[in-house]
Amino acid sequence: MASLAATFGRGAMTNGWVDIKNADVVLCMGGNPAENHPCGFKWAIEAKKTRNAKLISVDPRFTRTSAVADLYSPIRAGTDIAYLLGIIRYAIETKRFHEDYVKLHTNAPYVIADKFAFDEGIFSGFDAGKGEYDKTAWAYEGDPKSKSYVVDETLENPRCVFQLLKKHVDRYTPEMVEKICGTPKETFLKVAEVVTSTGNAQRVGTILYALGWTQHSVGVQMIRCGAMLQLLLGNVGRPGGGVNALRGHSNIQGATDMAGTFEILPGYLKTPSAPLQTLKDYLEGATPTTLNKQAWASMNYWQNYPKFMVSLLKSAYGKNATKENDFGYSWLPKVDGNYSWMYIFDDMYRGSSMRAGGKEPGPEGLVTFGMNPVGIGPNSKKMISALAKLKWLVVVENYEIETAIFWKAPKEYGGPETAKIQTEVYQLPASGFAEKDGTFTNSARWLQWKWKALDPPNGSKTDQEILARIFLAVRELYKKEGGPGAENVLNVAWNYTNPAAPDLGEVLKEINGKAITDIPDPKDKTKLIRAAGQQLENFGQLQDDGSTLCGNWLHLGVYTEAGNMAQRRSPADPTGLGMFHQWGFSWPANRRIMYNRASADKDGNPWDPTRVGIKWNGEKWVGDVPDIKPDSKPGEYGAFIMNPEGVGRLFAPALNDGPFPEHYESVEAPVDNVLHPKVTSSPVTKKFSSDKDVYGKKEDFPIVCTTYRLTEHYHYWTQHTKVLTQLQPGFFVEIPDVLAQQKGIANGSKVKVSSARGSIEGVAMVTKRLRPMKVDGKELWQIGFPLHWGFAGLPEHTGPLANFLTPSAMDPNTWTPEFKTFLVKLEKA
Amino acid sequence: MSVHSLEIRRSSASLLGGATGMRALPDVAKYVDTSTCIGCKACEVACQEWNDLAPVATHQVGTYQTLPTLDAGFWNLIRFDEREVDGGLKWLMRKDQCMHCAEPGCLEACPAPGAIVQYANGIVDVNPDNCIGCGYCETGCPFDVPRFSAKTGKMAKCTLCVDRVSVGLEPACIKACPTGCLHFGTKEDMVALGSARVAQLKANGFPQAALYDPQGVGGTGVVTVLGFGDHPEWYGLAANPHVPLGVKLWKNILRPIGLIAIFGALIGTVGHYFTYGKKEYREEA
Amino acid sequence: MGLTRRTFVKAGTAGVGGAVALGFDLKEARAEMRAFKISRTTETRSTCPYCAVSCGVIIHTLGDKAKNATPSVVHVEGDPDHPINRGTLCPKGSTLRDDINNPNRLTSPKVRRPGSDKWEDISWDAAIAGIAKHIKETRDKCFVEKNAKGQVVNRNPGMAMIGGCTDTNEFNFLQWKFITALGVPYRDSQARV
Amino acid sequence: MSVASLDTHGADVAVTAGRDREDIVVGGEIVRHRRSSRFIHFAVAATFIVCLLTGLPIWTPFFTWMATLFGGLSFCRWLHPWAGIFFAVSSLVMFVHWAGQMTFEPGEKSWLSPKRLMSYLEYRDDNTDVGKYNPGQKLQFWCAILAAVGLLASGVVMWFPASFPQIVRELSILLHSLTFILFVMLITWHVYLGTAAEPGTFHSMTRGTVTKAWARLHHPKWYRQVMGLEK
Repeated sequence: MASLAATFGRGAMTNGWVDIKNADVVLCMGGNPAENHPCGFKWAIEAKKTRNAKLISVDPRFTRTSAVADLYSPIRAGTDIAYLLGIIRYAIETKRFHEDYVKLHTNAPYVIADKFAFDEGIFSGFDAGKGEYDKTAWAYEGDPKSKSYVVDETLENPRCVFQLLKKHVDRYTPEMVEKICGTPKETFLKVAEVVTSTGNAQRVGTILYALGWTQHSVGVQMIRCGAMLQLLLGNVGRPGGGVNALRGHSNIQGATDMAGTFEILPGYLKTPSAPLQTLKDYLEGATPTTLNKQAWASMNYWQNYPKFMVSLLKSAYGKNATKENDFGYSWLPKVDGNYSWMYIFDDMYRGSSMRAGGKEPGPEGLVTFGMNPVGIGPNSKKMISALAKLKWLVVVENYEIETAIFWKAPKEYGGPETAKIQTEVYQLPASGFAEKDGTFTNSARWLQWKWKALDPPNGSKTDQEILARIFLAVRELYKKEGGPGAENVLNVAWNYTNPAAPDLGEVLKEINGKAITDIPDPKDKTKLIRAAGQQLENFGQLQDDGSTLCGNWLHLGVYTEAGNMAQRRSPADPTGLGMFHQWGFSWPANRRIMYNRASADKDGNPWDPTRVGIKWNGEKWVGDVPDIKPDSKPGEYGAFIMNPEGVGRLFAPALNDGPFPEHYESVEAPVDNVLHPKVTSSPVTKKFSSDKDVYGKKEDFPIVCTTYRLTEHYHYWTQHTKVLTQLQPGFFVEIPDVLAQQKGIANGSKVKVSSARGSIEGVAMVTKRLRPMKVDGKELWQIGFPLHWGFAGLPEHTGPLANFLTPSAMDPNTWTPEFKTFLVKLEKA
Repeated sequence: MSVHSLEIRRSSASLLGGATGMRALPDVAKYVDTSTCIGCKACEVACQEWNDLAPVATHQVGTYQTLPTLDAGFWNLIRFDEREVDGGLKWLMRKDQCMHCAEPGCLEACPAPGAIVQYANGIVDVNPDNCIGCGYCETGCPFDVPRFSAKTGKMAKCTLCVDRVSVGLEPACIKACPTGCLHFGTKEDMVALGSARVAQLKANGFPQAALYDPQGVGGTGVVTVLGFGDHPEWYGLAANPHVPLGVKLWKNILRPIGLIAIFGALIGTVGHYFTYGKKEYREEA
Repeated sequence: MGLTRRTFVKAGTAGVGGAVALGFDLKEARAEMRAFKISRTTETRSTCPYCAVSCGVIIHTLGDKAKNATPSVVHVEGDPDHPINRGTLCPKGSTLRDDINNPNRLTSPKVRRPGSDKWEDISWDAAIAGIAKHIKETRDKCFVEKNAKGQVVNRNPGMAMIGGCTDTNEFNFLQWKFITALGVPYRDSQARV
Repeated sequence: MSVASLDTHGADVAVTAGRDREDIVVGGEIVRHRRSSRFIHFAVAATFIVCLLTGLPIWTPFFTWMATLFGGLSFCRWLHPWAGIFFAVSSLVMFVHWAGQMTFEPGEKSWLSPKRLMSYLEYRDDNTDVGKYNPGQKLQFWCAILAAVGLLASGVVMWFPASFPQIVRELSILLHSLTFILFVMLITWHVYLGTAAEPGTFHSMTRGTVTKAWARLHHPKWYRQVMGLEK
């Protein structure tokens, strides 16, 4: 999501599931939605049936999506950037892009300062010692007097983004794409032609992607390519367009919105880092300033950051948060460096980490709620060895999972002997979705309340009760015994009617926020915007003086005085475009298509009158909830209100691995980089150096391997459900038929797949759906296997953990592991 | 006596009977569009769930297909077929289940009165009360659908969710189908839907697309859109299915002739006795 | 007659005599049909817990929520009104009943003591107390009030917390308060992996 | 008849042994079927009748009413194949038991011509040289054995249709029917001739003996052999 945020301003699926039906072209790349999101995929089929839309599947494997696609293009795993930059080049070369849109809604006309350069696979600002870029080398050219951007509307300035992009992608000719990706040139050109057929006002195309893009060492830049392509084609903000990240868990979006990762607080506010010692420092650093004084000013919505933050602190610390004590800012834990997934387990395995130049302990205790790190994390061997170093582990789950029984993992996983593992493990029985109420946020940002159907089974408890009871018990200990930083524990507000099992409706009210004191209307002091105690209704009512409380500003509007909006269930859709404004609540502000201002031209008229996102009726914007000030005239603000410059970014100076994407090979590279052999993999990608972190070379492991989910299973959850294990009765490895023939492997026989980290065995599924690849003139093979097996499921469903073979390598922006491309060798077992 | 919405149009092994025609019902049908099927198997398990069928034993043999063929506990199976056509790869998937023929071979073959019935809306159903598990329907079916259940000693197959349909709901498989490649309605509507889809496919790279509604069995209650209509066998469908000749011969020729012959033999003995009487020893004169 | 019975049509009058002569039993033939099993279940609207499409599901529970009835889930089906799934469900969603009623569900807290090779049952109170003690001990031991540069950081690197993507927003918010209170810096979820 | 009244040589042995030997004279009668023969015959007959009565209601709804005899069609369906197995086993034993006596002798084939058969049925034939079994009876035997084989083979297929290809299933249904029809016609006449048409015959299958007069009438050559009048 980092790439979408860097490009558009927010990191989430831009459009909605039903909206896919409005597309003329649906590009499925980096995802296999038919397999993983069948019920959402129906809207792609709907577009096919009702609008004759073209469905394109670009995938290393011929998948279930490919089976119903109009066009299938093979691609070598991990080379999507070359492919997409090839399409961008094709669009520019053939002028098949939406020029009016590009000039109006993107930073294509913006001039970049001359510090930016690119040479031999390295952007300017690279610090080889640290392995990092100095991003200030990629800044916009600023007019020092007016403090504004330098813009060339003709797109002809050689330093403008458009010309730089043109130059950057010039190397990605169809021949080069074939050389890198192994895709036959004719197939690539057919795909490019259909995709760019939407580069105009009349037609719209969408991109559906998922973890097939995310989980690479260059995953963020892959998604960036998709986002850039969509900007170039003018498809962002329009019904039927967008870059649609299809998320894999029922509430992965909600958990992220609610600070599911270390680097953010609820509502994508930044986790304070150690140098930001006061709230003032923090807010200054976090609130972007507007540089733009052009006709197209930006709303720069993030300028409201202090309101969001102070209201959050009021929610966190309640009465204890006062203006005098910076609203409790100092109690918030501050970070030094990286505490994400790979570091959790690396520091756990090492027992310590270096932070701000000092050695600090690593985790000796782990609490996991509904998550199975042994299955999920790459390099299972390291995972298990890391867990074995813990003093204590708490697993809250509905089923017994691999993590809970890591201490009796099969020998081949390389953990210490059971008797030597000193970890105390608690396994607490939790409750399923049907046994509790509350909201999930779907991929399209819809918050929907679900009602409880029955009580948890005897002996188990709801997760919120388990969490609350642990919290209260710890708090009680601090009350009684005190301890370092005891006030941080005691000051957190936990004012629920039933603190031991908070009512989720009450929590949702807190998330939405309310007025603590009366809030007078600044325009008319005799009136109140909100009276004390009233639920807030919109962002505009938030204050930065501590008079409002809000658990997550993004969700503002979900629980107002009118009630719980997430419970709304009206199937009415007057737009006919599948927006359903009266169904649940969609953040932000019940907006169904983000950046919808871009669906209209400079005068506020929709690019396509049959697919109106919003339009200007002379007084205000109508249609979807406008993603702009509702009464701001066309021309007043830019369409991308979260970006300070107000436009979508073709050139994004925000990411850690370059303002433009560039093709790099995976960390375990099957070939040298054709473009710049000296810089094969991304220069800023992260690897680890413990004894368990081993990486394979192409000479020893010549086959490219990828991992994926199956539609019959859900992660490591359904391995306990017999009716589903019946549908996919055993772990298998998909092998191209020609390769199988060469190796004498028969369909249904046993094979062994090994990476530098270990080997696993499975049943060979010999198929034509994987084909031989010609990469840079050489033959290259790809195989793959699904990830739903493990050692904790039903006896008939036990099998190897797919992640036994995956490497500890990751993207430098999101620190997401590279599950999708690694090297193996294949043998008969 | 209960009054139900569904009369019986035909009943197996019944000399008499049939719908009164008092209430006219349109035929219903399932629509299966193989060109938009993703083989997700939602229909497979939706069927099992609705009908409370226990999971069956399966084995990984190197295919996505759950089972080689239908099973007494698995009435709905997606068949997968990988095939190269004109240099391009096709992964064909088709939902296999009872076709609910207008002229059902199973019903023809069934010797148990009322064990297989065809309701007034065209649904062909096995009535376990009357089924004797003889397996004749297995031979009678041109689509190899009915299966003998060792657990019940009866035959089992798709009921077209007659319990749902009779209260106004679509079958479970249809409802589940994520992509909408399955649809349910009157046969007339499904044929219209299918024809429109076939026309669309023909205009979009599938010149051989066709609607599979074989007339050899009087049409089926499952209307299937095939991208490669000239090759139904690629989808595991018979090119020209009909009630098996053997069953027809048995039922329509051999059985009546046999009855006449047996009674003829009986009558013959009586005639013989009347004519010639006993052959017995008489005292020699 | 039960609602589930279905009446065969009476034989036409013609030929009845002949049939009687042959010994046919002309009592009404009936077909016993399966009951429509969800005609009086209680319906609860929910959301599928698997992927992020958020299919609406209707959970059918036995009983009418009367005081004396314990509900159990007999069927789960797609919510036909839900704009996204419109009643459809994938194979996982279609089998949610078997997730809810799964015999492998955990139903009692367990602990595995250091070095042990087996689980022991433990009461909820003992489990919560044990966990709280661990958390406190670890936090007290590992708490970093100031980093090496002397900046106030108030963090507890001795502990990590993961998960939440399969649970509600409200749970996740409570979880954020939890880690904020305890100063846990090591925090991640499925959003990353 | 009392034992005391027996006077013929060996008769006491035959009687005390339950008429265990054939082709001997016991008083005024001749033992035609020893006990095992009768036992086997009726084993075949009984299993056949069970098959018949359980099969007919399955075969055609015309006979559905018959199922009541066995408690319903489902039970018929269950019983029929097992009865069939017993029928087939009995027939096998019968084959072993009688095959030796049932070989056609030279010249017997002409007996089977329609003309001679008709004259046989019209009680006009010259049966001077008919031995213990006339060629019609021998034919009956072989037909019964053939029928048993045919019914068994097709029956097994019909019992386990899932294990056989479609064409075999269809052929089996036809073969089972056809064999049954022909066989049941044959059996109808067999029973008729053995009871109503030829008094005394049935007694040979129950008590084992026939009168000398019966023997002389129906099987003169055998009579002469038994009486020692001809070698």
